[in-house]
Amino acid sequence: MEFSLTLIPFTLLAVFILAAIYKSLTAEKTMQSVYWLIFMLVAVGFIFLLANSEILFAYQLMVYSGGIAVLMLFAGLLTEQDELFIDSSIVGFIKTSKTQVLIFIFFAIDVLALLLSSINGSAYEETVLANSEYTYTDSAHQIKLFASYLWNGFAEVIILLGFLLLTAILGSVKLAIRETDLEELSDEYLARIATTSEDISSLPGMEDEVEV
Amino acid sequence: MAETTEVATEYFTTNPELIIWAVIVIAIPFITGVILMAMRVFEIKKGDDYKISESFTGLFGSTGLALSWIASIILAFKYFGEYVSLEGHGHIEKVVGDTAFLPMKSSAFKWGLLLDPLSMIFLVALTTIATAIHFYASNYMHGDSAYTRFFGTLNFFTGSMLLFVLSSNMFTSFIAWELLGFSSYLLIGYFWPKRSASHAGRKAFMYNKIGDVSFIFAMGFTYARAHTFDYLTLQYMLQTHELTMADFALPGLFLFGAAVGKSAQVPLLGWLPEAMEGPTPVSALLHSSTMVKAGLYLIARSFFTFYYTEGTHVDWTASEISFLTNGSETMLAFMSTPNIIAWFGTLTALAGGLMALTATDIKKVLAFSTISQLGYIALAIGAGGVTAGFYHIISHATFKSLLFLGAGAVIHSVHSQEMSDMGGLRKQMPWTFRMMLVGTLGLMGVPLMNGFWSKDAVLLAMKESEVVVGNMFLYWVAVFTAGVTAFYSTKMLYLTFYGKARYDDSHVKPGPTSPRMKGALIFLGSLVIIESIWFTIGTLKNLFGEDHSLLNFEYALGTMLGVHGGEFAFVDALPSTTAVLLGFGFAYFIYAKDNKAILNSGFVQFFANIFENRFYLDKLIYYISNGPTMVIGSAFKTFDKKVIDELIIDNIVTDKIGFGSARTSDWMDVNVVDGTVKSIANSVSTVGGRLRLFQTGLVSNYAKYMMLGVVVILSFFVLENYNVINFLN
Amino acid sequence: MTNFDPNFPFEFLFTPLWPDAPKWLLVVIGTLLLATYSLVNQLFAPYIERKTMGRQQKRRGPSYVGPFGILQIPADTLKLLIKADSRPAGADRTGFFVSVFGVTASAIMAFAPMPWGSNGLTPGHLSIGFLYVFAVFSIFPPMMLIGGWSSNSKYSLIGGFRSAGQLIAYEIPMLTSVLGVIATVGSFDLNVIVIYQMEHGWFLFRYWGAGLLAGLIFFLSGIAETERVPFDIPEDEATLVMGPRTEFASWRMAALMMVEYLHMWANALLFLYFFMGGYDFIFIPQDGYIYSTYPELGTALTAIRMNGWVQFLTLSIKAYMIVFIAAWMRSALARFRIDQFLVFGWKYLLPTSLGLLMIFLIGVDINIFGINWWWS
Amino acid sequence: MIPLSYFLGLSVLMFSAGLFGVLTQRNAVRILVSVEIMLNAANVAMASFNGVFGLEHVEGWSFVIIIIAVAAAEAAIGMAIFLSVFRNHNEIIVSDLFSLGETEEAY
Repeated sequence: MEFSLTLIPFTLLAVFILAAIYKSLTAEKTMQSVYWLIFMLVAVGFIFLLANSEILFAYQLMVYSGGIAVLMLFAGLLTEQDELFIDSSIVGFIKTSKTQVLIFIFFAIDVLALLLSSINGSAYEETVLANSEYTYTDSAHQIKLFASYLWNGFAEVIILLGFLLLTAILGSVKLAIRETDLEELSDEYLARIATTSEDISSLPGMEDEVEV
Repeated sequence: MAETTEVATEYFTTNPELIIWAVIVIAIPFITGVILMAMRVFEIKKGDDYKISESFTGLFGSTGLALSWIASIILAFKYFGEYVSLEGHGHIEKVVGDTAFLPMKSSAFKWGLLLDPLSMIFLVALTTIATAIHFYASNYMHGDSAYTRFFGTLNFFTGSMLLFVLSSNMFTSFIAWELLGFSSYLLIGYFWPKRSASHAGRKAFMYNKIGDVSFIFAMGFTYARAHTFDYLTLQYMLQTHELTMADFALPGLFLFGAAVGKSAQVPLLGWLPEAMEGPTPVSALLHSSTMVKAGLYLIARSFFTFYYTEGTHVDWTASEISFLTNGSETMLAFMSTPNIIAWFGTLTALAGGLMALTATDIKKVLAFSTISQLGYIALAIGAGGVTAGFYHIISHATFKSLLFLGAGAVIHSVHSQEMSDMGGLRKQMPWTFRMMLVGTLGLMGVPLMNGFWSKDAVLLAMKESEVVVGNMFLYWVAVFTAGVTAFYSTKMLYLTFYGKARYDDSHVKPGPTSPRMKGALIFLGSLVIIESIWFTIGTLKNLFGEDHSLLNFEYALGTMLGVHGGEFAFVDALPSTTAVLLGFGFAYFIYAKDNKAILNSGFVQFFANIFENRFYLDKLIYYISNGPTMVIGSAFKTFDKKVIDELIIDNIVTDKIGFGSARTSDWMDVNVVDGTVKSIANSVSTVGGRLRLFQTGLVSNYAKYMMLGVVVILSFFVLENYNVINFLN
Repeated sequence: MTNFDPNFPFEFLFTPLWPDAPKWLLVVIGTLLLATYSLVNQLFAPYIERKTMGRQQKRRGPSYVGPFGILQIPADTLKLLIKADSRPAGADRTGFFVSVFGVTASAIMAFAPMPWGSNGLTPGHLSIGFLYVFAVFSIFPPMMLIGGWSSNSKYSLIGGFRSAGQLIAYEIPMLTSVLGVIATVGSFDLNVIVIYQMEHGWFLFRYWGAGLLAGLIFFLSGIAETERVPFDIPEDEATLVMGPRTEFASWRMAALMMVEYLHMWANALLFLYFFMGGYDFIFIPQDGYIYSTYPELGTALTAIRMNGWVQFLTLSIKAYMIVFIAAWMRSALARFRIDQFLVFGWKYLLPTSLGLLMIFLIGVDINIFGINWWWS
Repeated sequence: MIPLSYFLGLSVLMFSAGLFGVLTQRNAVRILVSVEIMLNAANVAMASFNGVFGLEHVEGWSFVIIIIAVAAAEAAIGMAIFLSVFRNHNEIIVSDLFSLGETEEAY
């Protein structure tokens, strides 16, 4: 394997991504977790650029860091609890069982081994050699191909996705604007339970129930 | 006897016009009956204020029957004019019209109407008598609370009988048969608030049901052999030797069983006297031409099934009944269907006559007389004289209806049915007396009356019969019965119309009958007289030369039915005439000369007791039906108690098996069953306790277990990829 | 269409001066030059704005420092840079730093695919140029939200929320209004779009006014994206002090101010590229009446149009005109309320832009006898 | 030229980390974050495959686009659900939401 200059940004991005994931998983606050996720998303977008897929870069930044990330920031902000009530023991790696760690390790090893053993064939080498001359400048042809591919081969999927997104938007708006008065509800519920239990105990034959 | 006519080459023809007329004849009583019943429902719903006037209802019902009568006469004229020729050996064509009962696969089940001389003659007689009875009843039932219901039911009943008479196959016959049973139940139990009336209705219904079951058996056997119910088709199959007489041994027997139920033959005659609980017009209709004649009409209709006219002797050895006879020729002949019918008929005739002797109720006398006469008819048919039987059916229908109507008139004025409450009514009710006299003479069989001629034909048929075993014995029994008939007829007439008046003068004022009832009586009486003259002339003409017109009634009947009876001779009439004179003399001696002391002798009382209890037939039936049941039941009870309970259950089962197995099962229960269950439960509990740790409700834990599975699966792939294991190949 | 080497953007600039220079060095120098130019422009944009507002609102300050008040902006910048930096207590360090960094980086990155001329005067040529700009802009709302949250101030947080909501609400009509243009041209490449307009006329004047309306929507959305008056709801100084920027001081404030003008500048350039022919100095289309009638005039015009320097200057002047209009709006108009603003965005701009997209796709154009008669 | 295995290695590490996050995190929003990490790992793998296997192939991009769209829907619904849950239970820590299991057997 030859050394290539593009390996430098790739390595930097990979390290940054992994660091961001680490920070995201171990952050003290939900918001921190989310903004580290956003940095990771942007970095993944640049990974796409390195992987010769600038259109994915655009989509990644537009949809992921522009849309999803904002949504998750909102979620984090709106559901953030008062720090007094947060059980400090459940933050971070505390309560992580050995099983989980073992699963994680085994999974990583498994997948890596599987991937490496799968791509260790001649087809991979040939493909890499065939594409080694390519320079990252323009993929207009590929994007046109992509557009036709999407609309000819995946039209149903795209329409389905459109409906899915529409449903998701409408459903989430409906869910989000629904107001629930928790205290009133619970009072009513408790009152109902109380009356029901009274009714049951006052029924004939319920008092002298014999334990078998 | 036993001259045969040619077999018709075309066994039936069709004529829609006649069939439509026949449908009209049947439909008018049905429709009027249903309308009247609907009116009754309307009355019940609206209350007494909306009661429909009797004059309208009576007129409506009677007019319906009258229209049917007129239509039937038109139909008969059309039929006889077109299809019946009495010239030479005679030529008869039969008209059939049928349609599918329901749109179903089998073509055997269909509505069918059959017009032949048998049904035509009976139809005319039936409608004539029924119309007279209707007009009579419209006056007789005056003041009844359910006047409308009465006429509705009566019309319905008559319609059912008309359908039965005209039906062309056993299936339609059966429907009409059941309708008859149902409507007769309604009529007999007409005064249902009276306990005895409702009981009588139930009894009649139940006795008839035995006949119905027999009919169903007959139908089943017939269908199994021929796959059809058509009388004519069956006859045709017999003629073409597709079927043999032996095939009809069982169906014939079962058909006669059906007739036994309906026509009150020997074992099942108990219901008929009870049926007197119904209103008198009903009794008149029931006993003269409708209900009880239906069974015998069925026999006459399916006569070919057990007595084909081709030969006098039918080989029964191939039939199902042959195994009963153990190969004996005599037994075989004795067990043959005609023989059975003849014997039962004779027994019925004798028993009915004897029972009538002791009856004190005027209607009961007539009822037993009916049984006796039905026995005569069955006797004749069994002996092979279907002509004679049918002859007697006609004459009996006429005079018996006349007698009943007269008796009804008497009851109507005396308000009692007991003859002990009558007497001396000759002055008060002259026309009734005259008509009753005519009817009684017919019933007695006084020479030159219609009963004389027909009874003589019956006796002659029995005398000359070659299929009946011991026919001479039966002949003399029948002659004796004729004497008995004369005796009770005289007694009834005398006790009613002669002697001192025994009724209560204070509140019973017997007087002349009303014009409408009188009219009906005179109409029927003149019918009897006309018949008598007709039969006399016909028979006498037959003696001196052949006459093939309808005027020679018996011969014409024989021609039309295809079976000719024997020739009348004055010698043959002597025994019966002597018996009649003797019976009359005895009765006159006892009642008119007031020698009733003879009746008090122990000898007479012994028999009188038997007769009064109807030969204990009801009790016999009770014991046959209940007795064996009770005996078997108590035997089972004893067996159950002694053997099963005490011996088997207590000793063997409980002691040996029970306690032994209980101990075993106790051990099994504790050690094996409980142990297994407990160990399963414990293991489930243990496993559940372990698995419970997985059921935390934490999403991440579930994800963890899911991923564990993924890891295991992936590990397989990885190991396989590195050729560590080889499970895919 | 002019051929150019996408791997060597500054050929026309450097080849006459230094024929033997290594390409990579020239690329680096050219990129640095263009970046510097873009950044220096940001100093002029506020100058124009302040002069305009000073004239209109009778303010005198911007006229005193230096000739024509030209030193006012450098003085402000210097003041901001030498001020003491401060971070609120309880602020989230990472967020507080990264939000400013991310915002600035995204704003500068947006200039990469923008062409300054047809002869390869593009820092980083991308076939998805417009999408790239848009993608980079979409980093803005989460960064503002993070900045607002990490300031540990309620004003900042509310401002961040508003900013995010506003940016998302106006991204969609902005994108939709130019989709028609993109569909007509068939490329995301900004250079291709401009050259198409050279040949067929500006989109602002096409499709029976639909282009004008689409341009208006794009312009308004751009103003809203840059959070300027009348759409400066996130930094509603009457209620929120400075919105998400409240707690930022010193060099952070300077960077944010610069980002604001960079943003405005980028939007102005995009508007020009899409609707006003970009670096084209005149709106006469090459397939129009004048070109077919007077071929000599057409040849001369083409020679001027295709000159790199002309294009460069044209684009700059046009951009300043747009900036001037924006400044004019800022001084002339009042602020919207947040609900009015969002309703305006979601209920009016978005459906209208969708309808305009329909018109663009149908392609109704004044094109009789094969000649575009509009303006020529 | 970056070898494919580098991308895949990065993808595996990201995926495993996301998986680990899903397994360990208690906060619903953080679980969603971990899920997004996993999705991005898949996207990286897809995009790298697409880049390696030539100019005439865009299948990888298609999958990435679809994944991104689904992720957007998922995030929107997830946010709405979290808000609803938070309003009803005043709680977003999934380990404290025991509607699915026995309360005392949580750990």
